[in-house]
Amino acid sequence: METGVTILIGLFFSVAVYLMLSKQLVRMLLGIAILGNAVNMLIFTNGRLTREVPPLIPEDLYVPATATANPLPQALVLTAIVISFSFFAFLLVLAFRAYQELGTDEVNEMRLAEPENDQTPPQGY
Amino acid sequence: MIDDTTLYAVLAPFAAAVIAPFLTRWFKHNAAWPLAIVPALIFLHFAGFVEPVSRGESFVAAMAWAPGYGVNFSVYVDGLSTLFAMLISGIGTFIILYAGGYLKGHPQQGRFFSFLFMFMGSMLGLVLCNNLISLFIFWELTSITSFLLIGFDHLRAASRRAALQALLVTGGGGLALLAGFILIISATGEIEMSVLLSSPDIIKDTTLYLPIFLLVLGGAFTKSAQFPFHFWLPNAMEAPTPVSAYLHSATMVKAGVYLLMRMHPLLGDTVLWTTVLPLFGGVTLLVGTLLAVRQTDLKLMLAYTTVASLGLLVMLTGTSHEKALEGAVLYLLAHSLFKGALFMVSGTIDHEAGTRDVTKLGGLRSAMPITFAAACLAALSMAGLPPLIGFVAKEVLYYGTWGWPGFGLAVTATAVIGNALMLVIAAAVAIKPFLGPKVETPKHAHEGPVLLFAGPVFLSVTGLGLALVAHTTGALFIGPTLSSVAGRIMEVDLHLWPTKINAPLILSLITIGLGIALFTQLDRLRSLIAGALAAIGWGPDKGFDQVVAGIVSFSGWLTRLVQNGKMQTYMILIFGFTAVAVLLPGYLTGSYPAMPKMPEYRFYEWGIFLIAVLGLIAVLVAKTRLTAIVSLGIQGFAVALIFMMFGAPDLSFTQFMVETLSVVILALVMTRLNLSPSDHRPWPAAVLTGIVAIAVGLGLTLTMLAITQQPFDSRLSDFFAQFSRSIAHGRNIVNVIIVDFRGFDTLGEIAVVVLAGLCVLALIRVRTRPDKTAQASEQEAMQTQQAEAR
Amino acid sequence: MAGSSQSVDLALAMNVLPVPAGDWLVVAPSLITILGGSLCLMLRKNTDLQPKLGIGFLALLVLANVGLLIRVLDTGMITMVMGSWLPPFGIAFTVDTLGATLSLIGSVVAFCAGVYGAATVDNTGRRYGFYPFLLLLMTGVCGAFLTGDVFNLYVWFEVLLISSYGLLVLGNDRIQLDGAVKYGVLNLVGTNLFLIATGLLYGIFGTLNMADIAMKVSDLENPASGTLATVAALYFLAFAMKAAAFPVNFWLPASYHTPNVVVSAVFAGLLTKVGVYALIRVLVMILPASRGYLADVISVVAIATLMTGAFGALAQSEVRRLLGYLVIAGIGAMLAGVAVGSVLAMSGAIFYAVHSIIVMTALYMAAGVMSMMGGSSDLRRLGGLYQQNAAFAGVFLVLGFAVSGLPPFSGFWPKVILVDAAFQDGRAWLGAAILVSGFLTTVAMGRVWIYAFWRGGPEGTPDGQSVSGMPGEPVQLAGAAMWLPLGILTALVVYIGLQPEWMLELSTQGASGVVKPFGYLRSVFGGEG
Amino acid sequence: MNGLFLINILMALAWGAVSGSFSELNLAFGFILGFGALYLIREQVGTGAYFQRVVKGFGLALLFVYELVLSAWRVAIIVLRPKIELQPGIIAFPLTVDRDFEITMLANLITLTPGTLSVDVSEDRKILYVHCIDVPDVQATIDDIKNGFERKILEVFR
Amino acid sequence: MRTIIFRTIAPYLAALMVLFSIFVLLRGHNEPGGGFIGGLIAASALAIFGIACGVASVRRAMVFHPMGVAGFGLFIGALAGTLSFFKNQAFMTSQWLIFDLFDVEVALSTPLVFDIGVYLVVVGAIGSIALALEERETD
Amino acid sequence: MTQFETFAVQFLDASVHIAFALLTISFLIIVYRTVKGPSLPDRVVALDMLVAVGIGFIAVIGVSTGFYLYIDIAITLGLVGFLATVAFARFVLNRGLAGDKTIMDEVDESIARREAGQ
Amino acid sequence: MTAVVEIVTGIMLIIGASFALAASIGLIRLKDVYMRMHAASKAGTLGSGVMLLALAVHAGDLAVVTRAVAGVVFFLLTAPISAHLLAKAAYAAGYRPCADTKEDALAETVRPKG
Ligand code: NA
Ligand code: NA
Repeated sequence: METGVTILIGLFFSVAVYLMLSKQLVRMLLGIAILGNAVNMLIFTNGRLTREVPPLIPEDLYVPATATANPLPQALVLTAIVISFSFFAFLLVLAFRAYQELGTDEVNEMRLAEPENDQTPPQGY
Repeated sequence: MIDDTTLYAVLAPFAAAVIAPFLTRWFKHNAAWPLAIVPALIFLHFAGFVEPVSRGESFVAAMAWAPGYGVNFSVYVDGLSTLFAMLISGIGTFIILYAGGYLKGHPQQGRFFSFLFMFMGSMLGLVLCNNLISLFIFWELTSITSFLLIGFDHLRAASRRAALQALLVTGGGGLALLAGFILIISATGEIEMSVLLSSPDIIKDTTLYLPIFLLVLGGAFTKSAQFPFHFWLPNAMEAPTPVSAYLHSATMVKAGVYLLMRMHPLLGDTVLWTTVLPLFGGVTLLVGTLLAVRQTDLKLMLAYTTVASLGLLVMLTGTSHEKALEGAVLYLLAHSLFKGALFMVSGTIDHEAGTRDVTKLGGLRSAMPITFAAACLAALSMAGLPPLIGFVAKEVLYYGTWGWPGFGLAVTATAVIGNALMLVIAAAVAIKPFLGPKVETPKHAHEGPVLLFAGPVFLSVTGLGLALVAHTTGALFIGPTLSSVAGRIMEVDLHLWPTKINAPLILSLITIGLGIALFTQLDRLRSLIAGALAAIGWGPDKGFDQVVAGIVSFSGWLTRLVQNGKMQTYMILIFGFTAVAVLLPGYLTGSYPAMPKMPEYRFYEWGIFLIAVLGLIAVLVAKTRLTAIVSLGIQGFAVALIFMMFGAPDLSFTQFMVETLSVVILALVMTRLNLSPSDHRPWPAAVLTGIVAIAVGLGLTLTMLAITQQPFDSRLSDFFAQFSRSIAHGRNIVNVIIVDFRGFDTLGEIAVVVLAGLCVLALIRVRTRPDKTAQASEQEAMQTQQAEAR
Repeated sequence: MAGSSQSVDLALAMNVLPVPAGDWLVVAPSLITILGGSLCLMLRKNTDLQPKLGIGFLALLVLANVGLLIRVLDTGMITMVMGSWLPPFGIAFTVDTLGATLSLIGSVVAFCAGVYGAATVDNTGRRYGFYPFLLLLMTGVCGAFLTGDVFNLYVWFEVLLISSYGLLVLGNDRIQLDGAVKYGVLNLVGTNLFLIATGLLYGIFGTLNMADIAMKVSDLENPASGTLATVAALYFLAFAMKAAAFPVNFWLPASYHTPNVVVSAVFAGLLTKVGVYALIRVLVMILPASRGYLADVISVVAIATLMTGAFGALAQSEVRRLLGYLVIAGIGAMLAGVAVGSVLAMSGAIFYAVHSIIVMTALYMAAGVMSMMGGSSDLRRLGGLYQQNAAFAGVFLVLGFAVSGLPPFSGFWPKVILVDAAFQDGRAWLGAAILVSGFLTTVAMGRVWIYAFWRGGPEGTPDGQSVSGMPGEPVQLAGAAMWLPLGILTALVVYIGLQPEWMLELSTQGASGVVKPFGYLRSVFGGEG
Repeated sequence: MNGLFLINILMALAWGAVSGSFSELNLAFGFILGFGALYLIREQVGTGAYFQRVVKGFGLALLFVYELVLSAWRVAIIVLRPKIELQPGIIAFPLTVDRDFEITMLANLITLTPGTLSVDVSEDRKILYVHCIDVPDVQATIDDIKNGFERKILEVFR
Repeated sequence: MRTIIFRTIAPYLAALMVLFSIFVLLRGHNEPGGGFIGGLIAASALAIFGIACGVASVRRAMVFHPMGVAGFGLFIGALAGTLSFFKNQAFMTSQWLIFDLFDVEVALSTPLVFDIGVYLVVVGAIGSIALALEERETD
Repeated sequence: MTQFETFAVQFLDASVHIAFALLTISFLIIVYRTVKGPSLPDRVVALDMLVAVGIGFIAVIGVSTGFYLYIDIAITLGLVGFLATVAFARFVLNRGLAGDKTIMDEVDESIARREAGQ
Repeated sequence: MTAVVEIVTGIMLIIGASFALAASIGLIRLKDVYMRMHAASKAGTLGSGVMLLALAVHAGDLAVVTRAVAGVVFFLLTAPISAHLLAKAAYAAGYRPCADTKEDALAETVRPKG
């Protein structure tokens, strides 16, 4: 059951990483978004997969009637989704502002904090 | 006999350091008088030990400091430490007075006093501490305080350089010493010097003797300015003369010698010891004297002879030969007295005549008779002429070197040449400025105030007095000290006048003859050496600058190499390491998963996977923003459907929402931020990054396969399923986990959401260029609110 | 309808014993900061109230942590499982000496930053959430130090990360945005690696409680095997990034010098240390076998970090960037402790962490004062500070010697302990590296001192003359708000240096707590531990 | 009238809250109760018209659905034809209705009816621009709409 | 986007979505849904409202600044967990008040309050982001 | 179980599969359109369609599994799908009015095609 | 009874899916974006609506039915809006309909940029 999803997750990771290795901030962000999904699916799959049956307790019972999908990873992923979404939103706006102020979305060209022609340290006493 | 007062005696100078500035503010330079009482009392305190110590007793007092790491503040009072303590406090007394006169009216005289006192306390601690770690702490404190004192005249680059140089050389040596001590501690399990000394072979027996020996030597040689670390000492003459007199002749530079003498029973008397020490000591002696001859500045001449004397001391200590050691102890005492005096004299001359250049000085004897007298006595002692302690010392040390079965001859020869040159310098320093015709000096010279000549007079007279009562000196000071150096009780029988014609006497006569001969040729000798040095053109001092400059520019190069400011490099490295982290351990432990069997999915599930893949590819090849955004949405939807497929309605619910909102926010943001049609990746970069990306994906897939092929422990989830409704009153187990079972995660998570919102607000609103519309509309909203309020 | 009608034995699922009120000190730090932070956020328009509120809550936080540490010291480790669910089912906060100590020191630093910020953060900064960010940053920091649940640890990491983003971009200068981009992306990668590792760990053991995992690991016949080794490697990488260890330290020098100096101060003090803490907690306590498996790697990384840090510092002419590299060097020293892994080594690492938290924060604050007095933070343009204000110069000198590990200041003791531990473990090179790095640091700080303080004025000032401020004309600082925190921290540096015993006890206790976690397990599971 | 509608919903919610069950049934019940409550105070609120409008509105809705089905069917037929022969066009439809609400209603209905799709309303609200997927005769289409939806809307809202 | 058609209908859609979001929030404990999802739906409603009728009107409608709402949500979320202190239980131990009203069982509980806190946080924060971006758009 | 009932069951099962098939095909077609474009509005329309099909998918899954709770997800998807379309429309409008490069290129292309009589 | 429900459900599903497919095909085959909108906004909406109702029918639970109806109503409300917004935006941005479009009343009111 897990095998196929696992391979798919691997693909997600590869694509995410490849995008994040781009010079362009925008592509990095796309990569980050995909990375988030990949990680979420990884956690989800590590809790093992059960087809279809959601972890809900029927009206008339106190415990699930049948074996349900593993609820814990779902809760964890839920948390992770919301967190990664928040970060994604922040980074997106950050990228936009950086682009506005620095006039480039090429990360290698963002050299204010570490200037290209960095002064050599002073000598003498 | 001993109690905590000894401990407080060590700490007293620090207290004095605190009050010194205030006293100086009130009494100006006369604060020297009350302040001098402190070292005087300390001197008296240790004087009280002389008699019992001379009976071979030794004392230990301790108070817990960091018992958790076996560190105590403990003192070990025996002959050696008593002698040093008395030198430090005794000479210290007169240095304080001298400083009072020398820096009269200086705006920061108070600060100077407290630095001096801090040093005094550190030095006392150094020579008295019984605990290796606390000994080291005081050792480093002397380096720190001397850093402050050398740099006292901080506006001059030369002072700054000298100070930093001293700090780095002695501090660097200090680190070696620390390593050595730690090795001793971990090798022997002992941390108290007295305990170690009680079983002298404890270190020699360990395999770590060699590293320990070398590291301790590193500490001692740098501190005591042994060649090739000698250069910092003459430069330290940038400091005000009281400092030179105190630190760089009488006390601090002797710390290394003290250490060697202290550890002689533990490390000494081995082939290594008796080869290395005499060698370095001898070289230092010759280099020091020769360089001294070349100088014309009084202080520098004295400084180089100090280097030489330290060399002599190390050489003698290196022989491990009783008589030579006795000579070393005697010479140590003598040197502290005459060198201290001479430094103060040179300072006085400088202070009164306005120059220290020997060639510009002459005929001051009438102007400064008392100083002249003191100078003469000190110089005679330095020259090793009777009836002064210097003479006694020379006799004994010749006796020792001559009788040493080791490289006796070589050492003796070195000593003779060295002493002869010492005589030359002594003459040049003490005779030249005072005798002969009067030379016009920048300032009109006359006798300085009592504060200035008290010190020299007392020290030189002491040098005479100790010689006259040579026997007592031997019994009270030299004997006990020698005992602690040799590591067993030694009787010493000193007399001023040689009883019979023997080798030492002859050697002394040779020394004197040679000395006089050289003095007549002084100028030629000077130009000769100068020429030689010019021919060499390089010295450790220049080397120091080159090393510092080298380190700095190397670090610049290195840093620009590893921190090249290119984000992409950073990312490639990080994911490269990620790939290693996920692939390598599995490989090394041979725990790759078994070949999985073909999973059984329904066709529409395959369809969903296919959509996900297509979405990914679409993002990868997207040429325009919107294509990218929409494709991103597609893979997100596919993920949501996968969640649904495997029974996670809440997840797919949230995923749908989040994906759409991400897409919306992207659309809102990307209106300005453009996506360049292709990410310009030259093919090598594309290949490299591609490999990294695939490696990461592959590694994680393998790891997950290996994990998911193992049985799963679902005890948590079972628990949640069991109690979700019966106790937590919720049928949606996931939601119950979120708000109850693991509600705390959620609390943190909503904090993240809030913060993200605030971050974005700050990002958009706080503008270098204020954003009209935003402010406007918010004001509008606020105004309407106020309106509603009314 | 809701299941209230069915009766179950609560004792099967929950801790039914009454919880002593004192145990609530365990959550007090998180609660105080969250409530305080949200309150400040609600009132963020009232810029005058912000500092009062913020500092007030930070003071409360310090008190709470003091109480917590005291309680831990006299009743032993405390565990509170949120929602009263039995461990390992609920989220457990398990407080040992290590956690409590770091939490306390961290909150002290944060308090100082709060006070310092009152002077240096303008109204815009307050309006856009300096104090909420600071308080919630502490939520993350304290939560990370106190939690006993791996996933919960991840959550706190995210909390402190996002608040650090906020603090970083608060000024919105161009350089800050540049720094924030790198800091942001690289750190996000770091936390994602952390999350991946946690997901895999969950996949292996099906549990998230640290004590539970530790037990299951110790039950394995081959505890360093395959997937677990991978997980450990991922954790190491993730936390090494958080801690800014070479060669994944890039984000730190790229960003730490860009924000408001008080922010840099907090970052330098806290963020990297949380990474080190996590490394200790996870690798040393939970996955000891894997730590041994990685020990050589870790010590190589430690040596490299010590060196890059020290050399990097030497390469800088901008004081704040220089300090950034010193932070890295310090991390190297702590990693050395992790590499050795003995009780002595861990105590050294913990002690060093405390020292580094205090001294780096203080140094950044001092750097702020320097640039205020000298009008620049570039060694070329600085000078004459010693004449301007001798007292401040003294403070800086003390901090400089402390960070170089010279006695008698706080940095000396952990250095000695770490070197000792390294030698005892037969890792002479590690010990040597610590000493050499300390020496290079001395060089770097010495240079700062002679340029900025002793030299009469900026580069090119004629020898023997002074440009700015004649002797005896001290320049006043911006009042107590800047002096007080600097004073407190410097006093701590000196006090710890002169009275190290209590810190030694704390760090030794903390160290044995993680190296031999029986007490920890017992605290979580009661007798069976 | 929007106000009334929202109030009605709010009452429904209030009911749901007190009755502790938000099952649709319960909410609908709450809505009806709210409706009755509003009816009682109709003088004070003064919108007697609201109620029969609601009734007529339902009629409109039915028509709406019917038209939707029809148009969907047409589209399906069109796109499934082997060869697509169409004369699309954007026509200007002169509006009689002038209230925002009515214009909106009309525009939406037009969009959901066969072959037409509202593109834009002119600034002066006199003209509605409609895209037709197949418009051999412009005027015919216009009349079609005029006699169809526009009149229905006028009936409902006037 | 200044178009009559959209502007006229958007408020109703927004109202409907808010209604639905509250519904999703309140049933979350028993069916899929809960604070996040509800909050996200409400936030989308705000976004639509903002796009159609302008941000200023949304701010007027909300009265409080979205971030203030979010802060309040966080505040009550944390506060909900402290109730158990007075019953000598651990932090976040759920407290239930279940009573009958017109023989309908009403269950008030701290988890519910907490979930409402979550809802407010998400509405406030995400809404604030959307509105802020929306405003920037118009420059 | 009567023959009619068994037939009904099989019929439903079959129609579920047919529906899945049809939807999957539509999905692929939409993805194709999304990637191919050629213009931004085309892609947005595609996304709108994608949401509709997604809703259908959910409905079918709901039927096939008998978990009706999926209906809420479907509704929500409808809500946010609308939001997305609105946002994109807005994107197209603003960018178009702002004379954005990529959009202008597409516009010129569309004009060119119109003049070329395609 | 259930049997009838199942058959009805099946039929509705197929109808809905077919409408969706038709709309998708329209997306490919129709010439310009404006015509494609016709397909999406009509067939698409109806398709998803019908399938949603199918689910409701199959559930046979009033709660589900009401929700489904609510959902469908919402789609019916939103579909024309999104179509309108998109068409307006596209035209205002300057996208021109295909050449077959003889009549273009908007041409003179909106001038293409570029
Ligand atoms: Na996501
Ligand atoms: Na959660």
